[in-house]
This record gives sequence, C-alpha cells and structure tokens, in this order.
Amino acid sequence: MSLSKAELAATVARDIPHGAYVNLGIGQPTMVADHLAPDRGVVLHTENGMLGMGRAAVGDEIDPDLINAGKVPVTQPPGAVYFHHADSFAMMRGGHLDVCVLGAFQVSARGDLANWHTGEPGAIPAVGGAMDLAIGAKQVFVMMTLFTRDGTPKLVPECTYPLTGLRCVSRVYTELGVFEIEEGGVRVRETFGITPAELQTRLDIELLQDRP
Amino acid sequence: MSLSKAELAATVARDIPHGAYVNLGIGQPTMVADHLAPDRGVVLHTENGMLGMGRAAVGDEIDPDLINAGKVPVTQPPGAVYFHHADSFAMMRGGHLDVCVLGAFQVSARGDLANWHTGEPGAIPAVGGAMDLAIGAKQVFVMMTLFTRDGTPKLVPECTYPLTGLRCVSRVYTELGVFEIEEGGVRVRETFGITPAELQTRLDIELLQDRP
Amino acid sequence: MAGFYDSADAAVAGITDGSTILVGGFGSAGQPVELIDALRRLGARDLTVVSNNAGNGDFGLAALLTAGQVRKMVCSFPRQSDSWVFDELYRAGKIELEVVPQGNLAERMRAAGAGIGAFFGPTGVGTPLAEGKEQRTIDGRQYVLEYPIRGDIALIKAHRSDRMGNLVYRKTARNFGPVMATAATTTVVQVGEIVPTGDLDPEAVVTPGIFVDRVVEIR
Amino acid sequence: MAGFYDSADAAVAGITDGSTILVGGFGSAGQPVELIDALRRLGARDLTVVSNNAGNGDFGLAALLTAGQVRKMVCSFPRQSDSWVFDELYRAGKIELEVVPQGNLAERMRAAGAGIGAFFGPTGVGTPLAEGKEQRTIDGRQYVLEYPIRGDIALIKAHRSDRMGNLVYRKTARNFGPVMATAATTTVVQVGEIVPTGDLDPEAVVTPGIFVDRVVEIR
Repeated sequence: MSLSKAELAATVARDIPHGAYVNLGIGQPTMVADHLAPDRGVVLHTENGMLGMGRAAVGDEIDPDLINAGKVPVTQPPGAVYFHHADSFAMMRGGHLDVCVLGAFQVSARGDLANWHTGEPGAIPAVGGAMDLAIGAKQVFVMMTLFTRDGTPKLVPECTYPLTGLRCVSRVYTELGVFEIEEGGVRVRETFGITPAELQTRLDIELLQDRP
Repeated sequence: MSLSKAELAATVARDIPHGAYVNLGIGQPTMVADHLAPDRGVVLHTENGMLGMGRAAVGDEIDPDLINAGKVPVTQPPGAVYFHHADSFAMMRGGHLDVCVLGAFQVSARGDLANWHTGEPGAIPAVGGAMDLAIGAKQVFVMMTLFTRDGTPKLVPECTYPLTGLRCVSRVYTELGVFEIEEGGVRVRETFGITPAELQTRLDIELLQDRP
Repeated sequence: MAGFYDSADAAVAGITDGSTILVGGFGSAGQPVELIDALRRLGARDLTVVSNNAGNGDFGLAALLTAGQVRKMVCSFPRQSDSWVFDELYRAGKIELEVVPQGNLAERMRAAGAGIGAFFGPTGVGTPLAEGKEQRTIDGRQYVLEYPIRGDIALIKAHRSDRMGNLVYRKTARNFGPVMATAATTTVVQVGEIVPTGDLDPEAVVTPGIFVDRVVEIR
Repeated sequence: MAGFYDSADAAVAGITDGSTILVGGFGSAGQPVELIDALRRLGARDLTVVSNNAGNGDFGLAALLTAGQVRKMVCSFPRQSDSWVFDELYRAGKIELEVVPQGNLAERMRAAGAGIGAFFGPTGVGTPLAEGKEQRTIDGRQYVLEYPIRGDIALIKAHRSDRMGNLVYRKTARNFGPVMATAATTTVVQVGEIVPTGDLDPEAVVTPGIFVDRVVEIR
C-alpha cells in the first residue's frame, strides 16, 4: 500500500534524529510535528523568529503576536526563545539547523529543488523564505507526491520549473518510496506498496537500487 | 592662556549637541564625560557593548562585569542597555553615533587620522576599536596637544605615522585652538592664548582664518 | 534622541512623496497598522514600501495600497490568502513588485544599518532571483553579491518603550522591527505602552534608543 | 542539543592539537578562565587563539600562552598594561600575531555564523591593515573585502543557562560570547548557574541553545 499523508508525515518524523533542530516548511511538512513525541527532544524553528515552537494554539491560547511561518497561531512551551528576522535567517543560512522539511513541485536527480513558482505567466511571484530554507540546514528533506495528478513524475532528470536551490535536497519522501540523493545518483531507500523495479519503470531517472 | 586638559575637555563637551549619542575614546577623551551635565541628555556608547554608560564606579559599585572600553569599572544608570560586540560595532559602523571623540598622534589637513601605531620597529601593533571608531560616527572630534614634546606639529600636511582612517576627522581640539577640517582646508575656529597669525607661523599647513 | 508624539498622525508628519518606507510585520503580527493608517491620511504618494508581505485583508498596508499611494512593493511574499488588494493592483499593472528572498530582505536591511557595503550571501544561487547579480565562489561554495536596502522611514510596532526610546517587542511580533529600525534614516515606532526609563530590563532591550526617532503610544 | 558536563575538564575533552579556538572576553570581563585552565591541563598544542586581547596578568589566557600551547594569536589589542606574558613571547619570536580591527573581528565571526561568504566593510580603508585586501567603491564609499573567521571550538562564559542551552549574559561581560557561539563548530560555555528550562525570559535569551554544545556550571 502506498502511504497516506499522515503515514508519510510519520515516516519523515521517524527519520529525524533525537534532539535535532528542525524547520518544517508550510503546508504538508507541518504535519510532521504531530508525529514527534516530546521525548524525542526535537526543537522546532520557525523562521519568523522563534526556536522551540509549540503546537497549534486553540481557543484562548490564540495570540496574534505568536504565529508560525504559515501565520498559524502556535503556543510557547518552556524553553522557547524569540529573535528578530536577521538573526533567524542567519541561524538558517549559517547551517545551524539539522533538518529542513519542505514541499516541492519538482526535485532533480542531483538534488535541485523547485518549490516556489510554477512559472505560469499570470502567477504572482512569491518566494518567502523558500530559497533560504533550501540552503538553510545540514539536511533538506522534501515531502511530496511522486507524481502530479496527471501522472507526470516530480522526481526528474532536470527541473523544468524555476529553481529554489541548487543541489540542496538530501532526501525525498513520497507516498511510494523514500529516495536518497547521492553523489552518484538517486538511491531507493525504501518503497511502499510497489517494488523498486516497478518504480523504475515509472520514472525518467536511473535509480540506484542497492546500498553499496 | 592655552587650555589645561580639563579646560580642553570642557571645550569639547560644550560643542556636543544636546541629546547626542557619543563615544569617548580611551585616555584623554574620557575626561569629556566629567563636563557633560546630566540635563544635556548626552548618551554615552562604549564599544564593548553598552549604551547609556554611567560614570566611573567607586567602592562597592565596582563590578568586574561592568567596564568601559578602557577596562575601567563604570556604573549602570537607568536607561542603560547592553548588546554584543557585533551589534555594538554595527551601531558604530552604520553611522548611528553622532560624535566620537578620539586622541591622535597626527591629523592631516584633509582629516586623515593616525592614532593607533607609532610605526616604531619594536612596537607591538594593537589597534583595538580605533579604526572602527575613526569611521564610526557622523562627526569625529580629535583631542590632542597641537605639538609633540619636542615641538613638532601634530596637525600636518600628510600623516607620517600609519593611518587609522582616511578623511574621517571633522574637528581637532587642542590646547591652542580648535580647527575645523573642511573640504577646502583647515579653518581656525577659535584660539586660546595665541593669535591665528602666530598659530600659522608654527604649522606647516595653510590655515583658513575666516568664516566665509 | 527619541521624540514622543501624541498621535500617529503627528508621528508620521513630514513623510514626503517618493519616500522609501520600511514597514514592519510578518502578516499581521507586528504590523504597525495605526502608523500606516496615519500615513494614508497624510496622503504621501509614489511610495516604495519594503515589507515582508503586501498587505492583508482591507486594513493597514492593504488600505494604503487601495489609496493608490504605493508605486512599488519590495517583499518576499506578496501572495497570501487575503492579499486581494495587492493581487488586483498587480494584475492591473498598477503597482511594481520586486520579490526578494526573505533572508536577503532581512540581511540586506541589516547591512544597511551596519555600514556593510555589500555581502556575498548563499541564498538564491542558480535561481531566477540571482540572475544578473555578481556571483563568486568562496571556499568552494557559490555566493551572490547582495546590496543594502535602506529606508527613508521605518514604521514599526513594538511592545514597550522607555523614555530613552529603548524598545522591547512581544513574541513573534518582533520579526523585522529591530532590523528595520537600524536601516532607516527616521524610525517611527508605535508601542503598546511607554514606561518610565529604568523599568525595562537592560539585558532584555532589543532595540536601543539610538535607532529610534519618534515614538507614539497606541493602546 | 546541548550537553551538560560535571567539570571544565570534561567540557573541553577532545580538543585537538592545531585547533582554532575562539575565546570570549574583553579583558577579564567574560573571559572563561576555568575553561581556559582546563584547556591548559588538557595540553592541546599548536593552537590558534582568536580573542580580543592576548591575556591579562598570569591567569587564564595568559597562563595558556605561558604553557607554550598557542602558536598564533588573532586579536585586536594584544598590548595592555598587564599583558607581559604575551609581550615577552612576541618579542622573543615565540608566537605569531595577526592584528584585526575590533569591529572586523566581531563582524567576521558573525559572518562565519551567518553563512556570509565575505562582506565589504568600511573599516581600515587606506590603512596598513587593509594592504593587500580587495577593495571596492560602492555608492561613492570605499570598502575592504573581509572574510569569515571560523573556530573549531568556542570557549565562552555566560551568566545562566537553562537545560536547552539557552544563554543569558551579564552586563558588559556579554561582549564577544554571543558572536563566537555562532562561529564555532563546537561551543563550550561556562555559566554561573544552570536553571530549569522555563526559568529564563524567552524575550531576553541572547544565545539560543542551537548554538550551544557543551555547558558546565562554574559557581
């Protein structure tokens, strides 16, 4: 069986090291937080100026001055700290975060990321922190469906959408499999409800199938 | 009568605008603080990370964690704030201070400053914050004796000592006169116990004598 | 030395047509709505506004856009679920847009405030937003040369000010405020409360008063 | 994630010969004397030490120099009234010295921590300390290109830490600590007190725990 969105989020969460500093991009990556048990000691960064971010706020907890990068109200657990935007992005760009988890339109076989712009003529460009996040962690995990709705692969030889970052993705999590971007190519780490051989037939990139 | 050191400090203090943010370099410039009445609202910066620095600490006030750039214990008046070294120097280099008052070995007619190194072969070089202070304020005032002990002028056509900063001095306060460094040359602003004409005979630079 | 004003209108007086205005806030958090409203009433036009977003709903920055006072937006993320005012102006060709990655926006304003002439940053290498920019490889890594972004005016919101203009912020409403305060010729701040000098913890002040020119209390 | 150690010796264990060590402090204020003493006992040699000064009296950094463990000092102001240890080594040709303007020292470490590849700074233009460096005129002002200073290890002193490694400092002892914490691969901190997580004001933390690797309480 291919993974549900919740299962995919749980799979990403499983691979985040104990005590890691992590930024979860807006959208689907936010769901990873639901699968990080407190005893894992994972510390969440939100680029609008907070480390140690808590869960989504509910009811009386909602405070318009306390939001995440997706502008969703969150909570302040013990040990949380605040800083300004330049310090927050210096923290990212300086490579201090262990993991960023991002969504994507496309990832190339060498780890190029496209996730900010579809390149459509009428679209209003909006990059936010995407380009900083793409280069802002020791490891960048992408969470996405492996195919678009019309069946086109999103793990591709070369991105056709405008790039967010060059050679920045370390791992790609999809409903059908987890892929490691290595120097020599893309390695299949695990598959869900499909064999590696079947996966190979549906993708335009050469998959490395076995750990050396 | 030429000015005493205390009178010179009072003269510099007189010319600091109400409410100005000021850095007083170590050594003689520190004395300016004694002549800044509290109602002048002048706020002192010390580059080791404090704005709103108080007077020298005495007796029980002495706290080894609370010192000025000369490593002298000082006090913390209401409204004082602390910041780290990068923020402190960003404040200076960004041109936010109104006035820096510095000592000097030499100042050139176009405002070059030499105050960090005598250039002697055996001397251990030590620049500290001098080069940052030299370019770190809207106006840089120099306080110095006009002549060395052997009578050589310190306001010179070209500095012979290694430079601290280029074209950075706006005004020079000495025991014999105050000099304004202008685009067109050095203007005598006031003299003490000597006539401008006499001063001219003792200096190797052309003095502009009258306000245009 | 910070000056204290009785109203937002008094605090923004004198802002001229054609100014570049740095506007604090990330979405609504930290957005200095009352100062922006006063700028709208002042009527200054042909403005360049630097802000992370391009307005939310019909208030604050969005209302300033509606009034036609803004020639150009410099921001990282104009397109939001409630950015219909900007979207319509942009599609009608009535407003210019310069998109800057969020970290570059912050770091370029920091550079302006810190006297940095330019810096080689890692963000955007190989992307359309780095096209035409000087690039350099340093220690095996590629960088893009970025220049400071300066403002004539910064409009920001803080939590408290003392009478020296020292500021503290509140939670993630801090965001761009401290950086913008350093990057503008004149920094105008709306605060929730003005407290006596000495009441703020000297270790906890985020923006020293040297960066603050005008303060107005908006409760 | 910050680790907590029972002694200064345990906290500095593993520092190897040839390391570049960033050492906090401005004179004695903020100097992590107990960590430096532990480094001396550890015996690592051939060190490059980056610190504002080159030691005071016969203790701390000065004692490390006396022990002959430091090959090179990078600092802004080695020469002080009580820097006789350094002075003697320097005049005897037993230690190298690189003098860096104090603001460049701070900003270059900040650049290392912030992922900046290099920056054009205003300090030192036209002086001997800018000789041989790339220069550029930007917007009519001259600048010198400065590169990051990175450390393998930072040894710093803070006032308090919580169990997340979040740090607050005390008065002007803050100085280089927060910048060095960002610029080193491994940051070791001696604090006066470790407090329970939640006891520090989240608005007043200066160094977030992400920059802190090892903490030891030295009362």
